[in-house]
Amino acid sequence: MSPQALVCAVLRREFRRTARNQSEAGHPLIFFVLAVMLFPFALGPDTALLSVVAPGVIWVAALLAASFSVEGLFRSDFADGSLELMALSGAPLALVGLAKALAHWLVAGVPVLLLTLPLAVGLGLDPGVLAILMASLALGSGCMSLLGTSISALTVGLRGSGMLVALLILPLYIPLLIFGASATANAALGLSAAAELYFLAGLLVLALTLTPWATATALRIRLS
Amino acid sequence: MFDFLNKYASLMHFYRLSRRLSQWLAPLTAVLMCAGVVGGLWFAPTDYQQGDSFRIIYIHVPSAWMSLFVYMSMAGAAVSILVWRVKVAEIALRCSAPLGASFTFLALVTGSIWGKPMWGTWWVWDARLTSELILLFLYLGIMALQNAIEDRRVAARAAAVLTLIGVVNIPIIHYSVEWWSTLHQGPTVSKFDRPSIHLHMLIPLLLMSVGFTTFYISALMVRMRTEILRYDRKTNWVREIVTTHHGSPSSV
Amino acid sequence: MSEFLAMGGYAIYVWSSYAIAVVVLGLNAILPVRTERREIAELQRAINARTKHDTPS
Amino acid sequence: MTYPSTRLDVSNLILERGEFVLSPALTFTAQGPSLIQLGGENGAGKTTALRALAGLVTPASGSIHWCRQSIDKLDNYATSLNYIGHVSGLSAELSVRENLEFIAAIGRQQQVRSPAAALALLEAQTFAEQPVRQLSAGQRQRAALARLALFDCPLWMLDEPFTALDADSRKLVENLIDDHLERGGIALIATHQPWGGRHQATQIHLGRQST
Repeated sequence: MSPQALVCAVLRREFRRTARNQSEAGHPLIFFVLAVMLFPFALGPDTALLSVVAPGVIWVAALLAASFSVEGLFRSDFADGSLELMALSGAPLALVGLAKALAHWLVAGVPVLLLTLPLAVGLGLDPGVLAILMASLALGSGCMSLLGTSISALTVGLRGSGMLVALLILPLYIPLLIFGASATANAALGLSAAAELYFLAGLLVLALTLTPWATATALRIRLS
Repeated sequence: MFDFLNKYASLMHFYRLSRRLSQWLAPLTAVLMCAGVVGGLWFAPTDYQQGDSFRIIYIHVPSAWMSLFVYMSMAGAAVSILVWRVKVAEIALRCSAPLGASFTFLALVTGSIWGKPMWGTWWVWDARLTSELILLFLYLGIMALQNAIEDRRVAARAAAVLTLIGVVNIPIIHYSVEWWSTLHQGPTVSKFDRPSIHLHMLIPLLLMSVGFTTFYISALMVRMRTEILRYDRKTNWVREIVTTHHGSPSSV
Repeated sequence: MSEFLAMGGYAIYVWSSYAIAVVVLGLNAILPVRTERREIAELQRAINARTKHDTPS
Repeated sequence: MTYPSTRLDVSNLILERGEFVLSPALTFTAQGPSLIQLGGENGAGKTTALRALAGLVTPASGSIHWCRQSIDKLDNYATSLNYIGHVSGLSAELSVRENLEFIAAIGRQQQVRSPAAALALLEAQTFAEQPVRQLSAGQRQRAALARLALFDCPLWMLDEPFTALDADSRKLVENLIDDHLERGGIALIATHQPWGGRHQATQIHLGRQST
């Protein structure tokens, strides 16, 4: 049973389940668009101001959407016993955690990236800055999914874990927000955003190596 | 080695040890604190730049230092929970979190009070203060997670994992906040570089730092004893302690 | 003595910091001792209750 | 095909859940073909005991050895174990076949039948395409038990396998267990319903005793 086959099996299962109840997968995306759309009503419609604020607004909305969508990742697996089954299947639980994070990124991370395009245009962001924003969000959303999977594994099965996950995860998302927003701010001033993007890539690699262990340990703790 | 650790980390032995420890630790804390405050307020010369407002350093710096020291000792406890399942470490982790949060809060408040005379505003987004603020949220997160799980042993292990995730993130948060504050405010010398420290200024600072540490340990001991009594309340060693106790309070 | 209290004009800041420190550290010293005492009292009550109702098995 | 010599040794196992210590110290040995029935009223810790034997829960004290090796040092213990909890382990949205295909793909145990053949053995192939959400409790239980026919594991641990099963499904499962025992396997069943199979079951009664 090669690791790739295991990851594909988990991914196939996640896609089937998302396809079968699309509405639930859609909620974080609608939330993301709505959260960004509130700002023109708050700050007025002139795009001169909005384009300055847009990167920060889109990053904060992406963070919040990720912290809400990651909460339900293991909830149904924990309830119907398939988490127990995966733990006892002999397959490395860290790899299952990694596959779950990848599934979350594909189901919740990538759509947020795609939705950023129309939203950024709506907020008057010029294309040069948009490219950097997309790059930083791509790296950042990867970290969000990985870190979010570990934290949601820690709180799976607890009542009221919706807010708890957001409360635990947002302080840990702050470095991503700092580097993501400043990358786009630099791009808007014409400066190079390479440094911040390298940092985000570094954080992604760190998350890729450490969070699977944390997810596996957290799942074993919740199952005991 | 682990059986030894587990047997002698048994709660009864720890309870007796902590009683003896508190006997002399609490008065030592009082002495150190008084000496530090007296030294800091009376004997330390006035700072030529900041005048007497620098005396807030004797509260701000020790509590800022303690907020990190407590988190690091919690991380140590977290490792021994996950690797050796030491019960005492589980109770230490649970009781340290509120103390760490108090020190962080104290560092935040005294830091912003100290900043007021220098910059005219109560809160300034200085790198160190902002890192303290995020550290406070990490502490609150650990306490929230522990209260959300009923089974104490599972709660301790979950909080241990969260502590280790946090400990990896603390340097990242600190560095990114430094980057962020220099990005937005320009690379001025950080407002919190201590003034050129005069010997008479340094001694009270050391006294206060050691005093804060002994305060943390003795306050932790009291909290842990309560937790141990509640945890082992059905055992006969607890029954014997409680009946012979006649309610005479143990010193801090 | 009064110019000592004035703290070179920074009296409010210095004394408020020390006051907050006394409050925060004080709470962390007193509250745990009180909960320990209450816990011991509770345990005593529980033990007394159990010994009174214990039917000789 | 009979299993190689299998042996499960459990010595003074004490389990802790929250404030309670479960079951007086549990000690037993299961060797070669043997069926053990864990009895005890609800909440006596049957499920916790089974989860400890499966390696999910770390016991407060005591040791569990599989073929004379302690299970926490043994990394292929999972491949010789087929554990079915009282929760089905099947995702509600997926169909029974899709669930079983996922279990086959992820499991490291030795697969002997295709998911369809395993379902046929449990007479569950008629509702194989229905999502698990629409199944009755008895159908869901049979779909969950299909894992027993899918893999070839010497050690079975079943938590309340007969709940919601009608008479002939129950007979079907009992035969499955008896065939497993005839091939030299070990089965631990947590149930308080009487055992009607051919083999003799040794009873272990778990009583909960708070400290």
